[in-house]
Parts: sequence; structure tokens; C-alpha cells
Amino acid sequence: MKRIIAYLKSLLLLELFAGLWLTLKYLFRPKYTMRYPMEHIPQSVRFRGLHALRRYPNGEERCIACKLCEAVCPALAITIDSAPRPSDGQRRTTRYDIDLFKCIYCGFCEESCPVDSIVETNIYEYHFERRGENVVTKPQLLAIGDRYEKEIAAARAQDAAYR
Amino acid sequence: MPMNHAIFQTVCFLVFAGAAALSALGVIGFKNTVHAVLSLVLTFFSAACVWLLLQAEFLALALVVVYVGAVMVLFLFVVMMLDIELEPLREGFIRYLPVGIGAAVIMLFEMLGIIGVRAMNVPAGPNPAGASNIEWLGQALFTHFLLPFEIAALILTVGLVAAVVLALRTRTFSRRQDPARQSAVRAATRLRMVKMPAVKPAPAAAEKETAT
Amino acid sequence: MTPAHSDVFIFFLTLAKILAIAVPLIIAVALYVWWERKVIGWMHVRMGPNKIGPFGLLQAFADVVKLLIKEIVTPTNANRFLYFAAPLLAVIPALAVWAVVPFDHGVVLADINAGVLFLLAMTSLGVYGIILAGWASNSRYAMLGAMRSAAQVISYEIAMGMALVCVLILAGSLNFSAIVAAQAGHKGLFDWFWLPLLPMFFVYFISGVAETNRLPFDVAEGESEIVAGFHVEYSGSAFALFFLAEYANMILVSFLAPILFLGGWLSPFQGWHLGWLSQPGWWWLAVKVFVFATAFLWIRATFPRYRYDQIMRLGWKVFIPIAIVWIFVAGCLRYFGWVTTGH
Amino acid sequence: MTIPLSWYIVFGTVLLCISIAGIFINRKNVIVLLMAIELMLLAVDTNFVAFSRFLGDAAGQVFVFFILTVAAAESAIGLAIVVLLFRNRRTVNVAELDALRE
Amino acid sequence: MSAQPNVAAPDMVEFEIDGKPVSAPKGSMIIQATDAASIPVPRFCYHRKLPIAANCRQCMVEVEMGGKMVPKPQPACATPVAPGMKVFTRSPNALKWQRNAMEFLLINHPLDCPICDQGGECELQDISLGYGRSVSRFTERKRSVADEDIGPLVATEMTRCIHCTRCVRFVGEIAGTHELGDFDRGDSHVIGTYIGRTIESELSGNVIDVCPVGALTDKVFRFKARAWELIARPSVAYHDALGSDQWLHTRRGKVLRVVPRENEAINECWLSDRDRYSHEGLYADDRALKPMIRKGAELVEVEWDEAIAFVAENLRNAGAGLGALLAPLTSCEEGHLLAAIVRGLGGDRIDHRLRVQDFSDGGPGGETFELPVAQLDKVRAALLVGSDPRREIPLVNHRLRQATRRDPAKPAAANPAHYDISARHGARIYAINPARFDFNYPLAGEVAVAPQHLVDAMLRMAKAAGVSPDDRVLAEAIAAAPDDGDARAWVAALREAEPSVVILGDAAVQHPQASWLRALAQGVARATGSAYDEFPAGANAAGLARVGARPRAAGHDAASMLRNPPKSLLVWHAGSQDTFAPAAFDRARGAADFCVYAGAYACAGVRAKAHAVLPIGLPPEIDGTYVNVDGTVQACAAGAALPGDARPGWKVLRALGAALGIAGFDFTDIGELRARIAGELSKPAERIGQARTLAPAQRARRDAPPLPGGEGLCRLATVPIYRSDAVVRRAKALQAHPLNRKPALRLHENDARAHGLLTGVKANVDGAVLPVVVDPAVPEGCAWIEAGHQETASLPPGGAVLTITKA
Repeated sequence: MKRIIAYLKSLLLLELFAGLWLTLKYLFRPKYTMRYPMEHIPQSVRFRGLHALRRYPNGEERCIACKLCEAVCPALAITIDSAPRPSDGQRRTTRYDIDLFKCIYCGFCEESCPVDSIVETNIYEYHFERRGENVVTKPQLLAIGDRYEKEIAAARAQDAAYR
Repeated sequence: MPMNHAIFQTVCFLVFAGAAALSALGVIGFKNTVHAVLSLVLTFFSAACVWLLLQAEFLALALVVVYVGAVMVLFLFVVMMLDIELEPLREGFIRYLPVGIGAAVIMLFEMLGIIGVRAMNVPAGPNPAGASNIEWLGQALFTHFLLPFEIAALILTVGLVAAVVLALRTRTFSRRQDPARQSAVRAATRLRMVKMPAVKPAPAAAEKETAT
Repeated sequence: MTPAHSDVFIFFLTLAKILAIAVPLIIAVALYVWWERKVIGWMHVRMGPNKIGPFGLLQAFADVVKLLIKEIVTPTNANRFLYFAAPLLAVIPALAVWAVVPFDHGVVLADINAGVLFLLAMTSLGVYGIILAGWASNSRYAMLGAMRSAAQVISYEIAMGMALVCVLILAGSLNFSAIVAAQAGHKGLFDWFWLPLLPMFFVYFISGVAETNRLPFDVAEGESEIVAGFHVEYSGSAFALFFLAEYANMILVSFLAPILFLGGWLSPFQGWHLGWLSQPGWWWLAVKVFVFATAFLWIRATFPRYRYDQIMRLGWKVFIPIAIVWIFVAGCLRYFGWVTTGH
Repeated sequence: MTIPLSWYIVFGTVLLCISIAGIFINRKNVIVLLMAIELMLLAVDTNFVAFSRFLGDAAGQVFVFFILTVAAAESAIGLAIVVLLFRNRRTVNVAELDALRE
Repeated sequence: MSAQPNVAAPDMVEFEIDGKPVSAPKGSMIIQATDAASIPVPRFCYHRKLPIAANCRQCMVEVEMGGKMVPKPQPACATPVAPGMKVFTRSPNALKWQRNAMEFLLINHPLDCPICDQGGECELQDISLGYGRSVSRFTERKRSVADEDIGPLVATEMTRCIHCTRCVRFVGEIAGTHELGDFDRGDSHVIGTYIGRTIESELSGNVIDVCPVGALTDKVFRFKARAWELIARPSVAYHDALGSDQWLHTRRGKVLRVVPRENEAINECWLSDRDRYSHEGLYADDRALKPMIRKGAELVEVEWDEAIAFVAENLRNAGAGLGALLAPLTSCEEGHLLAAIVRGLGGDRIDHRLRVQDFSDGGPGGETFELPVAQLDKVRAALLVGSDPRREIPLVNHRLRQATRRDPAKPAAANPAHYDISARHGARIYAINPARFDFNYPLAGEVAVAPQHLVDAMLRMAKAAGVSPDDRVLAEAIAAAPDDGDARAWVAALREAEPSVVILGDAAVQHPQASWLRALAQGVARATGSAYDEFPAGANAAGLARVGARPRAAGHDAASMLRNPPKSLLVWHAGSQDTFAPAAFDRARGAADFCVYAGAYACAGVRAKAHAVLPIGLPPEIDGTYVNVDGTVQACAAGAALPGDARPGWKVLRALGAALGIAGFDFTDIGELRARIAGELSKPAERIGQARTLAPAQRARRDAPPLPGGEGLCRLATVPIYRSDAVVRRAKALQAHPLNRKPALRLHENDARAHGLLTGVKANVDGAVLPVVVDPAVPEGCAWIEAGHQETASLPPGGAVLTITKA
């Protein structure tokens, strides 16, 4: 009996019509679409976007070339060269490249950094126009950090209690 | 009937008949079998157009539906699917070319001779059975020719079955999966619950055997 | 045909008629694409295109412009002649069919007796575009896609043709106008053929969906399987032609379904004496076509893709048997006069 | 009818001769042979249709109808055989299909 | 005082560690037993090659003796094993003690692992992971210690020091320079040098290895990379004939540092600074990167095909007139192929002994040590002839030093603290040298005479030893030598000691009368029952001699090639400073119709004279086989990437040989080539030459420089330790090292007075202006001007008489 009912049901395409009814209902639902360039979805302070290198308030760069970020990076996106800084012999990077094509934005670099130097900012609207621009260099990263230091610091402060 | 209408028909005939003849030449001349099949398609299509000039609408469209739409697609399928080496098949093309052309030309002249000049001026018969060629044909088909029609249907069916039987093969060696069976599988087909006693009875019989 | 109408005049008149059908058709395709994205967007609780033009109406035209100015990439070792002939072979039959499609009583380019046969002939030519596109691309993906598409199209053509035969048996004519006329009566929409031929109605429409390679039967271009089917190697305007052919065919099916089963331009209230509502007119056809065209999109937004073997099973083992049975039923209906046709 | 019957007959004759030539010169390729046969049938059909039209007799066109039917069945079976041959022998070369000769 | 267990068949002691019965030699420490049984015990100050200090207190274990627990924690490194003892390394108490020790060690250790070069390979990091607390309870200020600059090789970060004193013990006991010490007590306890001196030991780099924390790190490597980025590739050092085993630590194909690879038979676990820091020279600015050929007057960079074709054509034209000069660092494969090319062209002029002047007995034949290196630290007496082993082969000197500090009579179980140092009975080492070289162990006797008197000194030794050679000239000379009481005493000591060895060093091998010295030294060795160890004529001299990269006939050797330059010259890696006479080498290069330089450095001299420059890889960058002083054949694979278009030498030679159509160049990989030379390599070399072993060089004897008091002084030209080959000369850190002295004219006080010179003034020596240093190490009649410097390149070779005037 059950099989006969099931057969009749399938013959009458009841399930298909139920599906059609469902999509029809959704046709009239209010739409969720964000009008992106004008509207933005609220971001978490933990959002992991473009990278930045931070400085201390006195202008000294934080990065000490410990290369933990390079070591922890699962995508091998970070390349660091280091040497004693000529002026005072301190340990500093001579090269800090992040290949944004390789980067998977996992945030491990940020977590591994002992001096909160490399951070991932909230910036996600960026693009490349030429080949090779996907590799962001140390000056670029520092510039990003300088420019968005206020936002970065605010986001870190807000999230500090949960770290 | 105005004169230019006749000219139009003549032009149409010449164009379609010429296209059919040229593409027929292509059928036998093209190196690539796919091109040959395609030019046969054009031949059929042009011939159908010629038939339209003869006001044989039904047959013209049937020719397109049956031949162009089905049979030639079948040819194309076969030609494309079979990995045919073309070179050996072209052997002897040049050798047989004069023979073929010679035979064809001789036949052509013989037949034209038979047809002769007499056929040139056969007057067109009456336009039969009113306007619709289809009705005319249908009348004939379902009255005088009902039995042949049924037989033709039978032949088609037999042909269908025969083609399927010929081309079908069950691949016993293939280990391909059957998705339908896979998705239809249930726990019971994979797992069987068996009840077994926790303690086995002492193997008295076995002991006895070893003892003897 | 009065002597005043010289053949030259008729020639240009016909040409004008062709343009009067083809140009709106192409515009309709563009709007249909826009409507598709809109409807599916809404069903996805999105907005759909809304940036270009009012309500994003110009989106489709922008896409057309984009496609036309894109570079056409020809694969290495492709058979160039056939490679470029294929999209034409796809689009020409798709447009030629419209010669016999009536838009209202007497409004048809060629009111030939064998209209349905012409339709079948033309639609069966469309398969060449598919096969040649796949073969001439010299690409395994395209070849596989073409084989699958072609097999699918031919399979469903049979079911579709049998559904048409049912209609022909009832209507007693191969002429579309005559078929519509045969559905006229006094019982409103119950005079139409959908009622006696209900299973055929479904078979026809579903076959139409399958034959246009639309979802849920679009395995031929299944993104996750063989990337884009037979036209994977096509780009730019050549791809646009395939696109045009597909959507023109969808609109064609949307036209034929009402003409064959839902009384064409006849009013659903014919014979009920409801004033203008009972009058036949092209607007009825327009409404019906719109409903069917939207149904295409609705189905696309609702159903998941079929598996290929199930598609073939549906065509050969379900639709064709049903159609054969119903041809017999239709014959009985006609023979015993259980269905009255025409006035 | 403005075009005389002979034109159609000549057309059919030409097609027939071409197909005969095709059979002669494509002796190796089964598929081309099949196609030449189709072509031959088409030539005959054309004659039938023309005669039917000019004589006003439906029988000719009915015959064409039957020929179409049978030819379709024939080519389907023929192709099935070709496929089978190719599957077993890896060739469609007539010269190599000589199993019965031995 | 050595921590090594006694070599004599020891009494074994049975006891238990962690419930497992073990046996260890009597007198050994618990930690030696646990190490042998692979039971981990944490430690910082214990090092198996260093004396025991027991001051880190990390290796605490619980010990049960006689059924009773010892109530206090026992340091495993300083508790001798005893029968029936039960040791618990992982008992709750032991773990508690180890944890507590760890916490104390971490009190003052800074948390700067991220910027510490030791991070990732730090013993403290590793052990604190197991024993440390995650949070320190120490809330007071950590102390910090000011750093000292201890030289260009070792970087210090003394705040990180945990006072294990391994470095102090290394410098004192192994390097023997006592340059480090620990000062003060408690919180002020620091390790440092005395009044801020640099460490001048030639083994100083090893303190980096022994330091368990990041207090002493590699200055050249400083901040360049982290331990986990480096790929360690096994390699062989190529600056001296010892062929120390080493690891090349590379990143992206570039050698960033070098550390020793343990091999007890060769270098133990040490590495000389020269081997450790020479890698800087690989990346010198004048590295040749593209093949160049001379088109007209210009050297033009070309592709390899063109360069090979050009060289091949010119070599074919040269034919038998080709002479080949190889630097001794050339690998055996390259030497074999070069010899094949030279012989294939019909010639015989090929040599690698560029610093040898006296070939009258055939020159050094690639003989290996009769007493292997590993046995040198067990000799009881040794005679050094013309040798400054500390500069020549530092780790051989280390073995000799160990021999002097070794006391077989010392009871193995003695507490080191109770050992009477004055009662030490180490090996007696005698030296007959052309100058008073700087030894880091006391010599039992030393004769320092000017080079021209060296043979006389040896003749006296030979007379004392009663050497009676077959050769008449030699026998007469010995008979004519005066009797010498000291010499008799030395000979007696050599006879008495078992084992004993006579060592012929570089200063003797490069001496203009080397054949005399060799004959006499061998005679003395035979007469006293000693082994005879001669330092090979360069790093891979033994290997090159075995594969035939030296002439078969007289007059084809390097010295004659420099005197009578061949028509065409093929220079393989060699520079003018690698020869005994740079000026003659330059002349030879200039005189050649065609001079091809195949080497790593396109320096100014090469660019000026060479007609073709083929950039080839240096030993760390190529597959190569090297034979060391013991005859040990060591094959190593390429460890670093080749710079620019440089190619491995053997591949270049393969192409060249194929282009010349010489047979034997049809191999495809290095394996085939190695299989081909395997037989030659395993076969010890034989002296080739017209002279018999003891036949001295009569000409050399006749040409002996005049005695002092005449108008000239005889030049002593030793090769300074950090000027020994092209790579070392380009290693910046080594060049900045204090051991790398500026070129100077060193004179005996009397000679200086005679010439009116004083320390600090400039002297004109045969046209070269050099500062004068009055050096008590220099004997009378000798002008010690070290070779290997550009400033001294124009001077005549060692043994020549110099004209010295006040500049």
C-alpha cells in the first residue's frame, strides 16, 4: 500500500510541485542583498584582511626579524631576510615580503608574532594592477601600518581581553 | 502565373540541384569522412528543396526530419566516435578514380540516351487532390497502401531492435560503478546483524573424533 | 495575389516581415536573460542585476556588447571552417523556425500546411550546431559535451514529436493556425488540448526543457563535470550566437506550448460571454508565453541537476512509452469522437 | 509547373552516377559506401517524386515514403554493423574484412 | 684531567639506572653511563670533550647506595659510578630537583628567544620546554651584563649566559689560550675576557658550538637566518690537509654558516676557524659569474659553448706545450680530468705543489701520515721539523696539545680537583724551526735557527740518531756535522717514547732544501723507531698526487714551470699568492701565448693576463672527492648553489675533454667518474722522481744562502693562517681577525740593529716597503716576511737573500 501511495505521489509529481512552491514563496521574500560599495557588512575586529607591519609609538618598527611568522605560515607566503641594522646592530629585517596570492589569511602570522608587529587589518578592498604587485614589501607593509595604526590599535584593544 | 515567377523557380531549381550535385561530389571526394558526412547532409537538404519545388512538401520535410535530423546524425556519431585511420582507407583512390569516373560518365550518357529528348516536353500533370500534398498523400497511404504502411512500420521496428541488439554489449570486464545501485544502497545490504550465542557449546563431537 | 503585388514587392514585404520577427526576437532574448537573472535572484533572496539601466534592464545589452567586443579565441588545430560554421548552424534553424509560428490569427510569416513538420525539421537541424561545435573545437571536453548534448536532444525530440503527433491527431492538421482553431469552443479553457492530452502536455514541456539543454537537464554543460559542454572553446560573439540560439529555442518552446495545448491566442473564457475577456487576441498568447518562459526560470531555480543516465532513462523509458500509449488514447478519442474539435 | 520533368530526371541521373562513381573510387571505406548507397536511393526517390508529381499519381510519393522508411532502417542497421566491425577488428576497411574468405 | 674514560682496558662497574642494569668503566661518571644507555639526563655544563665542572646543577639525579637513598641530589656529571649503585633519573625527587635547577637558570635568562640566533637550536630552550615552568615566579629585575667585543668571529650576548663555563673550559683546555674566565660571585658572576681582549685562538669558533645558550653566537652568521630555515649538507673542509668534516648550513643555496660534523678520526667535534668562517669568501665581489674570452684586447662575456670551443681550440694548438697549475684545493675528480687533458694533449706539465721549491727528490709525493691523526694525541714524544702546526693544520696541533696534556699514569678515577698539575707527565714535543713559532703548549726542547741553518740543525739530529744513509753526499754531511748534546737527549727521548713521531711541517716542505730536510727527518724517524708524518703540500695534495695531477718526469714540476714558463698555461683555481713565487707566477702568466684561468675569482690579475676565464665552482659548491693526511678518501656532494653561470669544474672539463676529442670523457655523471678513479684513490702514492728517497738536493745545498754577517738576510716566508688560499683571503671576518697580521719585516734584534732598523720604522726590502717589527721569535740571520700578501708578492721566495735598507 505504501509503495502504491509513493508511486502515485511520484506520478503526480507532488514533490516537484512542493519544490516549485517553495521557490515561489522565496520569490516574494524581502531581499538580503547589500548594496556593496554604498553599504558594508559590519566587520569583526578579528577580521583578517590585508597585512600591515606596525611600529611602536616612538616610530621604531616593531618587527625584530624573529621569523616566527615565516615559519608558521602554512602557505609559505612570507619571505624574510634579516641582518643587523647598520646603524645600531639591532636585529631587523632587510626584506619582508608577503605574497598575497599565496596568503590564505589564516592569521597565524599575527598570532605567532611576539611583538604584535605583523597584523592583519580590516582592509579587504585592494587590488593589483600589474604582475608582481601581489608581493607586498616591507616599506609597503609599514606604510599600511602607519596609515591605519589608529584602527589597528583600536581593534587590538577591543579584542585584547579575549586573546 | 507571371513570367518572373517561372524564372524564380528555375533559378531555385538550378541552385538547389547544383548544390546537391556538388555536395554529392563532395561526399565521394572528401578525404575526411566527417566532411563527407556533412556534405551528404547538404545533399539531402538541397534535394529536399528540389522536392519542395515539386510540391512534395511532406516528403521534403520528412526527408529533412528523417535523414538530416536522424540518420545523418547517426553517421556523424559513428564517424566521430570511431577512431578511424584515414590513410589506409584512401588507398587506391587515385587508382580507381578514372574507372569510377568512366563508368559513371558512360552510365550517365546511356541513361540520358534512354530518357532521350522525349521526356523533355512531358506536360505537367494535373495538380491532384486539391491543395494539400499532405492530405493527398495521407489519403493514398491510409487507403490503398495501408498494408505496406503497416509492413513498413514493422520493418522500422525490426530495424530499431536489430540496431540495438547489434550495437549493445554488456561489458563483463568493465568494473564501472552503477550510481543508481550505489545511491539505492541501504544499511541492510551492507551490514547483517547475526545472533550468536556468547558461549559456544563444548565441541564434544570434535573431541570424540580426535580421540578415535 | 493581385497583379499589383509584384514578386519584388512580395520579396521585400517578406523581408520586412522577417525583420519584424527577428529583431524583436533578439531583443526578447536579451530581456529574457535579464528576466532570468532577476527571477532567479529573487528566488535566491537576492536582487539580481540592478545597476545598469532602470532595474538593471540594460544589463543584458551590456553583456551582449561585452561578448561582441571580446576576442574570439580559436583553439589550436581546430577545424576553422567548421568551428565558425557551428554557431551559425545552431542559430539559423533556431531563427528559421519562427517562420511558421503564428502570433495571432493569420499573423504568421508562412502559413504552410506542414507547419509542424517544418518545426520538427528545423529543430532537428539544431543538433548539427552542437555536434560540429564539439568536433571542430578539437577538445575532448567539447567533444564529450557535444556527444551528450546531441544524444539528449535527439532522445527528447522523439518524445516531443510523439506529443506533437497526439496534438495532430486531435487537431487533424499540421498547420499551427488550424491547431489553434481546433481548440476553439464554448467551454473556455476546457476546450483546449491540455485536458485530453494532459500527460502529453507535461511530456512536451519537459522535453522542451530537456531539448534546450536547460536546467535541470543541463548536464551537457555541467560546470562541475565538463566545464561548459560543447561550447567550452567558444568565446565572444561566437559564444553569443550559441547563447542566442538557446534562448530563442526557449522562447520557441514557450510559444509552442500554449499554441499546441493551451489554445494559443484563444481566451480561456471563450464562449462564456464575458465581454472582451472572452475574445481571442494576441495578448492571451503573450500572457501564456510569459508564464511558460517564466516557468523555465522557475524550474531552473528549483530543481537540482539530473544525472545523465537518469535523463536518458526519463526520455527513453518514461516519456516515449507514455507518448506511445497516449497516441493510442488520442486515436481513440478522435475515432470515437469523445473530443470535439473546432466550432 | 514551369520546370520540365526531364530536368528532375537528369538531376536524379546525375546523383545516381555520382553515387556509382563514389562506390567505385571509395572501395575501402564502409561508411562512404553506405553513404553512396543513401545517395543512390535519393536519386531514385527524386525520380519517383518527379514522376508522381507529373503523372498526378500518389503511388510514387508513397513509394518514396516507404523507401525512406526502409532506407532509414537499413542505414541504422548498417551503422550498427560498422560499429560492431570496428569494435572487433579496429578497422572499417573493406579490404581487411575477409574473414569468410579463409 | 680529561673527562675521557681511560683507554686502558677498564674495570667495569655493574649498577642500575632507572631499574635497568648497566655497566660502565670504573671511574666514569653517571652521565657517561646514561648517555651510553641513551637515557636522557638534562645538562648544560657537561660536555664529553671538556673537563667536568658540575656547575649548572641541571643533571641532578637520585642515587641509592648500599640500599640507602643518598639524601641529597647528586649531579650525574660529577658522581662516579660505583658497584651496586641505583640511579634514578626520572624519580619524583630527581624531576623536582631538575625543575628547580631549571627555574634558577631561567631567573636571569632574558626572554629574547625571538631575536636570539640560538633560538630553535638552543639547549636551554629545549630543556626548559620539558622542565621549565610556563610562568616565572621571579618578579624582581633581571640582571643584565655588558657585552665585550671578543673579535670578529664570535658575537657575545652575555646577559643570556647561564655560567656553564663550557667556553672557559674550551678556551683553557682545548684551545689552550686561556682567554676567557669567570669573574666575581653571585649576581655579579660574569664570563669574560681579561681586560677586554679579543679571543685570538685559531679554534675560537668552537665556543659557539659548546655554548648551550645564545650567549656566544656566530658573528658572521649573526641575524642572517633562523635554525629551522637552514638545510645542513655534509661537506669536507678544504683549507688544510686534515679535511675536517663539516656541515654546510645553507638557505636558498647560500652557505650561511659552517659547523663541525663529528668524526673522531679526523676532527672530533671541533672545527678550525679557517674552515668555519671561510664561506664568506664564496660570496666575494670578484667572483667570476660568466665565462669570458679575450677578443682583441678585451675580455668579453660569452656563453659556455663559445668559451669551451675557444679554449679547446687554443689548447689543441698548444698540444704538449700546455702547462697546468692546480691549486691544492682542487678535487680529485678535477685533478684526474686535468691530468687526462694534459696527457691527452701529449704533455706532462701538470702540478699542484705550487708552494714547493725543491723538487730534486721529486717533491712531496702525496704521502700520508704514518701515524694517523687520531693517534697523534697519544704520542709520548714528537719532533717537529720546520712546522708551525697551529697555523698550518690547527686541529693536528690540537691533537699534539692533547698529547702534551695527557697522562697515562693518571689514575682514571681521580677527582680532578685533587690532581697535581705539576706532576703532569705529558708528551715531550721538540721543535727544530726556522723561527720561534707560537705554541700553545710547552715544548720540551726548541731549536730556532735561520732557514739557511735548518739543514745543519737536522744534520746534528741525524748524527745524534746515528743515521747512516746509503747516499754518499748525505752520509758525508752527517758525518761532518758537529756533535750536539741536546740532540742526543732529544733522540733518546724519541727512542724511548712509544709511540713517537717525527713531523715535517709546511715550513720544511716549502723550504728550498726540503729534500735534505725530508731525507734527514725520515732518517731520524727510522733511527729512533718513530713514525714519520709529513704535512702534504696543500689541502688535497694527497688526493691530487694519487690521481696523477703531478708530472711524471723531472723538470715538469711547478717550480720549473714558474722558472721556464710553458707556451700555454692552464691555471685551475690558483692565484699568484698560492705559489711560492707570486712574481714568477705573474711572469709565467704573462709569458704564455694562451693562458686560461679556470677558477672562482676574476680578480684584477686574472682579468689582465688571462685569455679565457672559466667560472667554476669552489669545493662547497661541487661534487668532489678529497683525500686527507691520513689517506682517508672523503667524497662529498655539492652543498651550495653555484653563483651566476658558474659550473662544476668536472663538467667543464668533461665538455673540454670531449671538445678536444680525448678519450675517457664519455662519462655522464660524477658517479661514473668516481668509479673510474676509485682504484687510484685507494692506492697510496709513491714518490715519483729521479732521486732516491734519501738523495739530497746537491744543487740546493750548494746554493745555500750565505751566513749572516754578510750583506743580506735569508727570507723566511711562512704562509699566514688566514692567507692560505683564495677563498680564505676573501673571507672578511677572518681578514679582520688579529691572527691575520699585516705584512711586516720581522727581524732579530741584532739584525735590526745591524741594519739600523727599529720596530715601527719602514724598511725597503728588494723594492717593497714594509714596516719593521723586531721580533724575539725570529732567529739571527733570518728576515721573516710572511707570504700571501699583495705587498710582499714582488719579493723573492723563501730562502732567498734579501737586500734590506731603511726606507
